[in-house]
Amino acid sequence: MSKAPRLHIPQRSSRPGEEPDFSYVELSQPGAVDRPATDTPSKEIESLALSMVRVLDENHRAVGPWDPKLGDSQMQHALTCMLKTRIFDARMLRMHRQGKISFYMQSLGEEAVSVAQCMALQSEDMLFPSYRNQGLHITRGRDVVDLMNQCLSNQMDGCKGRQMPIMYHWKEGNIFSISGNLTTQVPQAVGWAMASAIKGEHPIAATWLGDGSTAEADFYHALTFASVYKAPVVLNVVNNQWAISTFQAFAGGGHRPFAARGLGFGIPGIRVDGNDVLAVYAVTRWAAERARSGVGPTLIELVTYRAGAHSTSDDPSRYRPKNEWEQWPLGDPIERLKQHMISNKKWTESKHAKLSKKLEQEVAESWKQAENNGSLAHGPRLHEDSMFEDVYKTVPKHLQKQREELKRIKKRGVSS
Amino acid sequence: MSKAPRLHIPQRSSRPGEEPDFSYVELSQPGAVDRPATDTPSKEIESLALSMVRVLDENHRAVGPWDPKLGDSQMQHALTCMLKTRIFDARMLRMHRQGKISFYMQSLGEEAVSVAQCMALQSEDMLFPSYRNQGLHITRGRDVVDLMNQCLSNQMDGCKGRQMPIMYHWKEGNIFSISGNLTTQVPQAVGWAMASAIKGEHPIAATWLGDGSTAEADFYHALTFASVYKAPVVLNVVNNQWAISTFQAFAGGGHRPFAARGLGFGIPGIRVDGNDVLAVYAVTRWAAERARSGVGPTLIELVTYRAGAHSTSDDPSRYRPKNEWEQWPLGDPIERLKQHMISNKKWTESKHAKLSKKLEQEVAESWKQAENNGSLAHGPRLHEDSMFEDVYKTVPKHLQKQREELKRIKKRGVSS
Amino acid sequence: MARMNMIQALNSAMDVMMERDASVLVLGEDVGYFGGVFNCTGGLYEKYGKHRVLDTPIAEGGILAAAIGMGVNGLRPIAEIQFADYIYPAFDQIVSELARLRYRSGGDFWSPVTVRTPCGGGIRGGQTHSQSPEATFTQVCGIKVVMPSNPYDAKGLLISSIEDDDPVIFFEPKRLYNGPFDGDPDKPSVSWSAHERGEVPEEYYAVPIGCADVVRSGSEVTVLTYGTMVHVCAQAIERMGIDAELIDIRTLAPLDIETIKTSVQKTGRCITAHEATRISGFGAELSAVVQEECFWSLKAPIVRVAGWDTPYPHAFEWDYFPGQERVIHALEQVMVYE
Amino acid sequence: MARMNMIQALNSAMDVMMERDASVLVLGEDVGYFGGVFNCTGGLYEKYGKHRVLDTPIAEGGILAAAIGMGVNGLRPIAEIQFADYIYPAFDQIVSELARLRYRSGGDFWSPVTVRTPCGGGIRGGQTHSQSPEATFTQVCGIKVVMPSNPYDAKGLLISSIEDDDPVIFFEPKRLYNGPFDGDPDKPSVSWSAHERGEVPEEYYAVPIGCADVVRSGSEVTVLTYGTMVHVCAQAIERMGIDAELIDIRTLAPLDIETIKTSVQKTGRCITAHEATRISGFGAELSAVVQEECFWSLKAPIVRVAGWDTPYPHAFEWDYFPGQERVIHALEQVMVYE
Ligand SMILES: Cc1ncc(C[n+]2csc(CCOP(=O)(O)OP(=O)(O)O)c2C)c(N)n1
Ligand SMILES: Cc1ncc(C[n+]2csc(CCOP(=O)(O)OP(=O)(O)O)c2C)c(N)n1
Ligand SMILES: [Mg+2]
Ligand SMILES: [Mg+2]
Repeated sequence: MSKAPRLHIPQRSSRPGEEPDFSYVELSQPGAVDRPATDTPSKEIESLALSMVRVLDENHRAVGPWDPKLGDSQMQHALTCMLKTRIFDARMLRMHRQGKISFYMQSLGEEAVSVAQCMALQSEDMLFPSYRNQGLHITRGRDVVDLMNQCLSNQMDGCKGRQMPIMYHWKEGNIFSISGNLTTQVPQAVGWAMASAIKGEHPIAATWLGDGSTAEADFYHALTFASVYKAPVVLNVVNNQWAISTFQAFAGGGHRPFAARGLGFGIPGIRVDGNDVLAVYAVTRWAAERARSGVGPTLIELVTYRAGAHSTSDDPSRYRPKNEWEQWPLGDPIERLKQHMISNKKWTESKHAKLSKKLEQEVAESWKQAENNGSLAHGPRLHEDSMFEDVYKTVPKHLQKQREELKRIKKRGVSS
Repeated sequence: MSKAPRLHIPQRSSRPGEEPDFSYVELSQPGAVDRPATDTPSKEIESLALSMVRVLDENHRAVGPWDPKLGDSQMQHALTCMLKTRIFDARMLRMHRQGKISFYMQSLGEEAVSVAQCMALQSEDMLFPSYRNQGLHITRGRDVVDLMNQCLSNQMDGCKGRQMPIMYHWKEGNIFSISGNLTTQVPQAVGWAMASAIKGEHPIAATWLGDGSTAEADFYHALTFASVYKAPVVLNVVNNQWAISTFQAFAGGGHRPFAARGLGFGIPGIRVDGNDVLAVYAVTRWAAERARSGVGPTLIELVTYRAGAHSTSDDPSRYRPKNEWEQWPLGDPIERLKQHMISNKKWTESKHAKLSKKLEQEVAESWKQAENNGSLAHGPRLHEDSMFEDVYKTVPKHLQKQREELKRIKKRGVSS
Repeated sequence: MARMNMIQALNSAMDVMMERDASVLVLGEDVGYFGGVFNCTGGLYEKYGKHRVLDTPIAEGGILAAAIGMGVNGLRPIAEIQFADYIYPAFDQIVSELARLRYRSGGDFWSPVTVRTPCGGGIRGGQTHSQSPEATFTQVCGIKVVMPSNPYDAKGLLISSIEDDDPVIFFEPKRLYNGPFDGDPDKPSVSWSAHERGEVPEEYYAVPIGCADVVRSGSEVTVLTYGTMVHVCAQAIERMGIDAELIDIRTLAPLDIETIKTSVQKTGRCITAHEATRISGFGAELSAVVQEECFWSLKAPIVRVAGWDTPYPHAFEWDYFPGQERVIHALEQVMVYE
Repeated sequence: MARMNMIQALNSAMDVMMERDASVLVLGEDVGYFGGVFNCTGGLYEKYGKHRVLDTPIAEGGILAAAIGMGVNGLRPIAEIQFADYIYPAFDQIVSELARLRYRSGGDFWSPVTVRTPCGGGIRGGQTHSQSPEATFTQVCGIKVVMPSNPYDAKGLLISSIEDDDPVIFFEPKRLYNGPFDGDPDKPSVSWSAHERGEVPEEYYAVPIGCADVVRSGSEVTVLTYGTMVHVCAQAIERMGIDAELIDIRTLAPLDIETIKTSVQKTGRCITAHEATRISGFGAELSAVVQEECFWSLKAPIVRVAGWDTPYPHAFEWDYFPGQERVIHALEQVMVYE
């Protein structure tokens, strides 16, 4: 009898101390992928999952059928939102290093995802983000002071001190609450979208999850329900190559793109250069139109790279070459849009520097304001009584009792 | 603004009182599907998931590249096992109607699945069945008295009275234990197969689940782990069109065949006429060879029809036309094999009648033997003390105490 | 007033609420065209249409997740889990999501889902159609846990659950669907029509969540129980001829401690009874609460009657089930002491 | 003997067992190349190779299912769930499968899986990195539940768990990974090197499952606790200057009732303490057992110290955490009575 086969263990091609190797990332030529009508039957557009929609070419031109032909102000808006997100992240990271906030997660290198997708959706569409989508809030115009308040767990924190930093939500802005548990929001988004269709209303839902998170059962629940009921939802997999220390092949990305994950249900997938704002915008518009017109759900895979650490608790130099980002074939989304605008004579380096500076100031200003609202370490913060609220709609007797007990114990004045 | 789209609710084309309608079942011509080499890359054989492998044609001939060219004795064996399964089922149903067993589930119309697949696997391969795979036991040569003992919960019941009827297992025969919870065995089979590869051993695993059960998260876990580690496993979806009252479109079968469910992971799918013994055998051999030679997992969809009620608690006339089975385009697996053998002059009606009669007698004989071992209603049965065993490897103190307590209470002699 | 069994009462509750409130909808496995494997949703599909009575894929986690999303979008979903034994695949969505959403979002988001699920044994369902997992849910803050023992309460409590803006896990003791059951499998089965709680108004009414029911008042001992065991205990009390106070807990979370306290302070003795396994079953919480609240009144140790700490075995169902003998045995134990 | 913190002790347990028994293997999220987010599996990948230390997809349900299958096929898997808060997606595979397999197959199939998972708060992890879901698992018959409070026990108990042919859920109080913690977040943190249980043999040894540990013997009151709260209670006892008997439960299931009984019969008073929420927490079971076994010895009601019945809030962590004050308060309550 022949030798029994061994188990296949995916291997990352480059590890610390080695040359970065992205040869596994399959690219298409900018402009090369067709743009089918939004009502094309899913069987006829399966190839979209295997190619990669790209609009910006090496010479910073927008090419091909997916060029969304954004107006100048839209482009500026995209650039501004991405830049603001990056500046916000950098500031918060600094604040973490200074011990002012307890935790942080940045979206460095992936800003195009949240910004361009948010722009392509309508403001009444409901967004179910993951923890790396701060750009959605910024693009929908949220005052970053609100976000900072949350990270500071101060008296203005919308989570009332109950969640770790970055677990934002924004009811008025139609942005759902972030759970610490990966992927749970994805089938919830499908349920929300189903309700919209049941009620005969127009808003659609959109939701985001990471490459690693696709392995969770909830992603499958989302695909199944979205497929069976043709829910008006856009499902977005942000493939930034890493899930903490584990690279995307451990979620099954080694054999087929994540965009293909729904094909077996008849959910069309479309793979897009996630660092190309124009491509991301165009693809999202296309998917949103499919949802809004009742054609059904779409799965978008946004190919990008997590340029920073997973979180402030992580040290990526232990599992990947330090200079990977430099070698990332799809570059930096901000730089690419900027160069496109410059080459179109809609932007200049000096304008860019000015914008940067203005945003830095704005964010610094916001930080001061937020700190005035208090911080976890130094207060003022919410009263601990509030800890017993919102477990239920009204505080039940046993929690009233526990609240009293805490009061009594604190009153005793002994060090706690 | 245009009218908002409504939710899509799958509709069964025929309901009670209506004409059966199977126009939704896509068929291929017998012999029409190519048979690629087992090591063909999965990308190149995606079409296997969308077509249907068939060997037996309308004239009862075996045609095309998938003809496994079974020898006479193999064909007879297949016929015998299918017939025995059907006769066993019929007997057990009668026994249920007579109140001798508390519950039953038949596999009427699907016998080819278990019988032909089991024949195509090796005896040391580990099988993780669903509750409708009694044919696996019969084909692996299990004494049906054992199965009856389980259904009777008598003193010889391998489950020691702890499980409902039909929840068989057979350690010596390498057939795993059935859980009441759907689909849980499927990723377990993948884990078993992974262990085989880790240990460098030859046996592979095979597992079965229904069309409805594909919606459970565990199926996705199975696909993910099988794909990532290329586990030596054969995953079998028995699409018998129904999941209790819910038809297969509610599991997502309305848009794409279940065989396609793994394509997004690079798991090749192959759809087969589940009532064509020769096709089922050939396809299973092909998949098993892929697993055994280290190429990886395969997902087989076996298209068949649940001819009987879901279980003895079910009344299908409430949700489907009574005569659906008669119209089922893939016919009856036993009848089809029989006609093939007859037309090949390897079999005759009279031999068939004789075989039937012999099996009827055998099964009747077995039933008598089994009843002699006791029954749930009339005993003798296992002592209730055994209820406290096998919760843990050894009976812990608290269960010893509870066992004593039960004894004491029963001793009091009051009616219980 | 009409005579209803528990299935009809539950059906009527959903019917009444779907009629009153267009945002109420039902989803679950086989609940639509077929009306559910126990027929609890029978007729609703015909009456309210396929957009409000949804057959779903067999994915309990998906059902809960979808229901949560629907609830966030303004609907009031009633999700059926076909058997309580199959609620575990939905456990994460219930515990980490449904129960926590209001809290983690500072009160901004919430989802008023009601989860209906048949529980308990006595129908030869074996280990996977007989479980009573209620205790596990009582530890999850943010959800309410209800288990009625008769048609009248079933309808009134289900209506309250649907109307409640907090999530509710609503357990239905399936052995009681067609009639009260006193624990003796050899007696001919009785129907609800002879039982006073089988009289059920056809229209809207509510039984409040959070209130226990003193089914029988008495002075010698307090029996704390719920679900099927209410009837078993009633018969055991009857047989013993003891003046016991029988309390149907009805709502396990939040627990009606006042009613319990008042009773045990009066009787000085207490037993708890449920079908679920004993270790860390809800009897543990009841026992802990009673000794905290009534320590100085207690004349004897509290005794817990429960299922054995094994899975629910098919063949030994009636040795497993905590029937009248076991309740009587417990009552005797607490009555021994003066 | 070496000085080890808890992470090193756990690592050493796995190392020793992988060395001794080729069927032992480790799987989980980030456990391979990276060595785990808390570094508990650090170095094992290099030493035992990629076939015995498996990085997995992020799918807790899949991890458990795969582990079960591997166990059936003769391996001894140690599955890491990155945080106990994320064990719920695996709940069905644990409760319906891992715990039930031996029973439902009449003893023919079983799977000796050990599930390791960090639990508890005190690290500003907020509601989804702080939970203590141990009680839920104690109600599941067929599994054992272990939670060590120091490096010595951690290694010895983990070795016993790996060797055990029954499945074990092994909770690791993450606040104790690097040093004992007495509940006062303002004190400088201490390391295990100063603690006597930080001395850990480098070689194989076992601490038996099912035995509680009398950490401090005393005559006035029995304190039943486990995990982080062992250290909090020790300090509270110290501060109060009370002669309390402190029992580290260590194994929650099966529970060492004898040790508890002996103690409470001696002291006549008892408090229970855990970080988990109170309602239906394991304190309920402990309280119920104590009053069943020691009713006539009790001089005061048993008092339960626990986390409040709310999610674990990030900002109010130290108001939530049942610190020394709450333990002292409870001790005072039981000592009031003569
Ligand atoms: C259910 C669950 N399991 C595990 C974790 C721990 N965890 C947090 S983030 C993360 C990696 C997620 O990676 P990916 O989905 O790729 O998202 P990314 O961080 O790259 O944006 C893990 C394993 C969790 N939060 N929830
Ligand atoms: C987790 C779980 N959910 C629900 C059920 C109830 N149930 C038993 S069989 C069944 C239908 C399964 O249909 P399918 O998978 O198509 O298999 P078939 O009966 O057709 O062979 C359902 C819903 C269950 N046993 N387990
Ligand atoms: Mg990622
Ligand atoms: Mg089926």
